[in-house]
Amino acid sequence: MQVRVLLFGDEARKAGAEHVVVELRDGAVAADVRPAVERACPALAGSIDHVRVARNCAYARGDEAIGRGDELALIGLVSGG
Amino acid sequence: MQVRVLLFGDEARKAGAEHVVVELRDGAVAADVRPAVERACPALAGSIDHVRVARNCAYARGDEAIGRGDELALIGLVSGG
Amino acid sequence: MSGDTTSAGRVEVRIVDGAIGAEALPAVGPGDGAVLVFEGVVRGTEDGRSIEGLVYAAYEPMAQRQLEAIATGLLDSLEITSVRVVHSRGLVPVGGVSLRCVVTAPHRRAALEAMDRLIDGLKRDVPIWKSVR
Amino acid sequence: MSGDTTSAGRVEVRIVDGAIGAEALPAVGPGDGAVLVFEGVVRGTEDGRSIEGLVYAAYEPMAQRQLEAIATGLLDSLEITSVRVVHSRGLVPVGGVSLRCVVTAPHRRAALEAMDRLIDGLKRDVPIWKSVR
Repeated sequence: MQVRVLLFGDEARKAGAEHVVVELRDGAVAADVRPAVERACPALAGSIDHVRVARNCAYARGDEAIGRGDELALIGLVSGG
Repeated sequence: MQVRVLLFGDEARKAGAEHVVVELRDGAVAADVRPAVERACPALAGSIDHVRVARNCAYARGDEAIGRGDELALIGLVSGG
Repeated sequence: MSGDTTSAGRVEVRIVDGAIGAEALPAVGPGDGAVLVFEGVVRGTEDGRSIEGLVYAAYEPMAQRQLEAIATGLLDSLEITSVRVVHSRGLVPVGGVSLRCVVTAPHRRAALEAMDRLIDGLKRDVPIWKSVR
Repeated sequence: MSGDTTSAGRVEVRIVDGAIGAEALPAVGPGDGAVLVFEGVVRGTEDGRSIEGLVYAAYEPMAQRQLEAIATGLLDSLEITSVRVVHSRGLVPVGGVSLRCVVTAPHRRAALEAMDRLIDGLKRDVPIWKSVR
């Protein structure tokens, strides 16, 4: 399935985009998202190990199943306050 | 020498007065103030062991010398805030 | 886990345009003895050089949800009675307030503890990013 | 030890009649990133029974001096930039503010630490007494 992953902050700057579309197998889990982003966007390869995956506006555990309609995002180091 | 000792809170209530005049020997130190107050005001006897002595608006060490013009006070449990 | 039913009216989270203006403190209940307000102010320098201000960008639906979850967690675990968080989006000039947090509680200790954890949580988990202008 | 020469303008202590009204926050300097405000509010009950308010009495010259000494000590030992303390004398009705403390600092941690120590010091060492009305 094709899923859109939102990008912010450093990740958006490096990718030059506010989202990236990635290919995930059916039955994919949250831990599959980062590798899929690295494949889809080589500019991010190697720099997103520390980045967290959010699914539907909450941080996702690695084993959390990804569904077709989910809103996914990569959340790097935040700096609000 | 005769010295006035200001009273507040519980101590003032117990003594029924906002100050008490005590007799101190020349060369007296702050540690002499409480016993002198207990002698001058029996209503306070036995209830001011925990009370601190202030001299000129600062807490006094026990060995601090008391002079004739000093402003003395007993400071019991405070409850501001 | 959401705590939504118990925290209604006790959690308020807003993300607003630009610097945060003055506002009335929350009404205190008869059991509230402590109101603690934290304001984050944009400093004049960032990494040693002068700046005009900071621009904040948020992943807003998630930022809102995360802040509500942090606040609800604090209400569930500490003796506090309400949490308000207001955070800026967009440009906040130097000297402007970019974050205001208000905690009410019966006693100050829980309010201070909650404020510390609230700001910690915000700085660690809430998807808001600043950039220098 | 007094720190008076270094703390001038950075310490402000006032004892005022009745409940403390709203007031402008202190001006922040370009290095200040945190403003922390604590308000102590008179609760509706004391030892379980309803009250009209609290009446505060102070040994004022000493209370003023002690608060200044506590504030100066905090400025000397923590990375904070100003301390303001306002305390009521006389009757403060339920819901009224009897204490307002404001600390400014470059960063929040020092401000929170200072606030905790300031209120601790006040409650332990400052000659102010409340009685129930």
